[in-house]
Amino acid sequence: MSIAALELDLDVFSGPFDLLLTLILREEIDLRELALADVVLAYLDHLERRGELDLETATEFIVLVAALLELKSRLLLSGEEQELLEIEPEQAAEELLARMLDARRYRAAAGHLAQLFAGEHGVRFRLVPPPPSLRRAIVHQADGSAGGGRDANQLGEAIGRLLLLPPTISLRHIAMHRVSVAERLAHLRRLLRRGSFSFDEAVRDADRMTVAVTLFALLDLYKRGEVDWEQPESFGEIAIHPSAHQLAPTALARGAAHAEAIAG
Amino acid sequence: MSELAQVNAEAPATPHAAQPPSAQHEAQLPAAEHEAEQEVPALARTVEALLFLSSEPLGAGELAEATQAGEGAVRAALAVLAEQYAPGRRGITLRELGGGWTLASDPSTEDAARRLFSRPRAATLSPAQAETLAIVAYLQPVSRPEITRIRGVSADSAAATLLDRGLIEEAGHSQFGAVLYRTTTQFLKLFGLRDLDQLPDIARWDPTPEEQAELRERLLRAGEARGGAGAADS
Amino acid sequence: MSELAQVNAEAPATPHAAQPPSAQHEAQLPAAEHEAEQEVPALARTVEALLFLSSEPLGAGELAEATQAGEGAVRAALAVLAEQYAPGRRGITLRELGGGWTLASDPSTEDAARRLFSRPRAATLSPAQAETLAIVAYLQPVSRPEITRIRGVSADSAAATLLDRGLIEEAGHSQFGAVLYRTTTQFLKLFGLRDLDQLPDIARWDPTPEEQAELRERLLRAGEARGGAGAADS
Repeated sequence: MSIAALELDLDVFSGPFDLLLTLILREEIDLRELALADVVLAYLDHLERRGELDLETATEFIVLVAALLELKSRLLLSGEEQELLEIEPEQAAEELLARMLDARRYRAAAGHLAQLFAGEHGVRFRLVPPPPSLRRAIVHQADGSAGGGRDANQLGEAIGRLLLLPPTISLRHIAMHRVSVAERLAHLRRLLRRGSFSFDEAVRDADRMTVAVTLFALLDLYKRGEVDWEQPESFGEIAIHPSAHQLAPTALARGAAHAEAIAG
Repeated sequence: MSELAQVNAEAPATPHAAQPPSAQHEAQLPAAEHEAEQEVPALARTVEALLFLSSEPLGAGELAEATQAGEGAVRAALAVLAEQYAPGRRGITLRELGGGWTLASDPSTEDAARRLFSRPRAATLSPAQAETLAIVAYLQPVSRPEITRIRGVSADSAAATLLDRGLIEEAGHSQFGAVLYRTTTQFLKLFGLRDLDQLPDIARWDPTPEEQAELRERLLRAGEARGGAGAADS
Repeated sequence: MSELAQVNAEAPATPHAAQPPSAQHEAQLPAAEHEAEQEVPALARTVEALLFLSSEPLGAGELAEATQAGEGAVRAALAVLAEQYAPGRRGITLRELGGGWTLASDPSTEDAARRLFSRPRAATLSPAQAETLAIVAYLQPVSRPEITRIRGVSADSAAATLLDRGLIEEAGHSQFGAVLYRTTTQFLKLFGLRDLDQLPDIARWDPTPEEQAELRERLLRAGEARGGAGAADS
């Protein structure tokens, strides 16, 4: 499956991933409103369901999400970087309050409109074009002064607009490192042969793209049952061990001691 | 008037059946001699509304079904309306046409109607209307689903307005049953074109002139690439 | 006149069926006491015909131009018609809507109309559609991202439906290229509005100062809680 067809069901959008990108580019979806984490979670769910990792789509996905993340951070920080970073809880609350009040107003106005609409129930209008005799008259008189020449160039312009292909997402602002998943897989396996290690060790001095691809390689190894990994706390160290049941199917206990035992 | 007389004859129970209806004659009488008709009976009111809304003549059977009244009662209601809408009394007349009844404007008002409809209404086209008209002009005949695919959003309302203004018209059906549109003579006149060959060459506005494919194909491809907001909506 | 009464009895139970058929009552009055309305003045007849023919509301100016009469005379003719088409008198009513006058069916005839045309007058309005419509009505021209920002959730599908139903239309592009929307005459027609000024001031729905204070308090507490959690994370 191409990553383009990944079905998303998010707060601000539901539909395929490629449509989401298009809408963001056309500014019909505000990137600032989009929780990118939800997009990533949707992709992980999708991986879970499929039960296998297609490395090509995975790479494509990482690149696109990274691009979106960077775009979004630029949007959020543009112009007022300092202020945004130092926003006080009071300010944030005021801003939120203004938004909530706006939403409430229009929800109430919507109620009013719904009432008006219901009040007009049963009122129908005649939607019948004028009889042909009168329409012929229109044509007849149209070439006179009454017609008013319209500019046919208007039509050419419209076609020009419609021929316009949307820009493809520009990734030029991202340094494109060619990091292959195969290479990172080999790297991880090399480390595994020596026993447990931390993710930080595995990606020491690497750039962000390499870190991301290494994480994918790690996911792949996990799927294949070659590694176990754990992260005791959020943003903490990720400890990676050779898969326990590869060595000893009954050895379920994991942890540093166990890992050391194996390493020893 | 002979049809109307027949209506009455077929509905003997109405008070009008006894008097020969001759609105023409009555119009010459002082108002005091008319039956008081300001309050139209409920069934006649309903029949009046149905005739007003329908673009096609309605038969007594159809009217009876819709109003859930007897056909005799419907004919009586029609007789009441025939009297009220007798020629020369109002701007609208009730006519029997093609086995049914229909409301039509009185011929005496035709000059004013012609002036009304020949007025260039809303001098400018909305962007949606201009796009829809351009697609029809360059690709005709073209179906509504195709227009929607190219524009990425529904063109129904724009197409209806263009139809209303006599700039496009229906041109049969596609093999899949969708209505096809083409431009009208009115369109050519309004845009000062002798014929369709005089439509401006789009090369001037073509953003990717190097593309070789046929215009229709390119428009459809671009429309779909733009993402068919329609896809998200459906 | 008893036959007429019977006609009424056969009609479906519209709200008007309850009233005694007044034709009977009126017949007892000397006809001279009625306003003499059978003879509609020529100008009113013509205006009536134009209103009948046009699917869009017509303004006094347009009517004056088409009838080649003065605007004052047209307004007088409209007053005559307004009397004749006063609600409840006929199956058709004269309404001032969407910046002009238009004829519409009387709501009491809706059941029969639905049976005849076998479709409801208009689909219902979902809450999302109503909210989107309210935002467009008050803020027009307004872009889809703005609508989304205010609603907090996507308005794409609601906006597409409203476009489809002709309640909103495109109104050019914002400086960032997003399509702008505005409401249509169709919106005014379907919501019984003469013009947009008839919408109540949006400030009418502002929460009371107490409610605002309470909201602010709640937000502040939530903000502090989040701020604390963030500090712990970093």
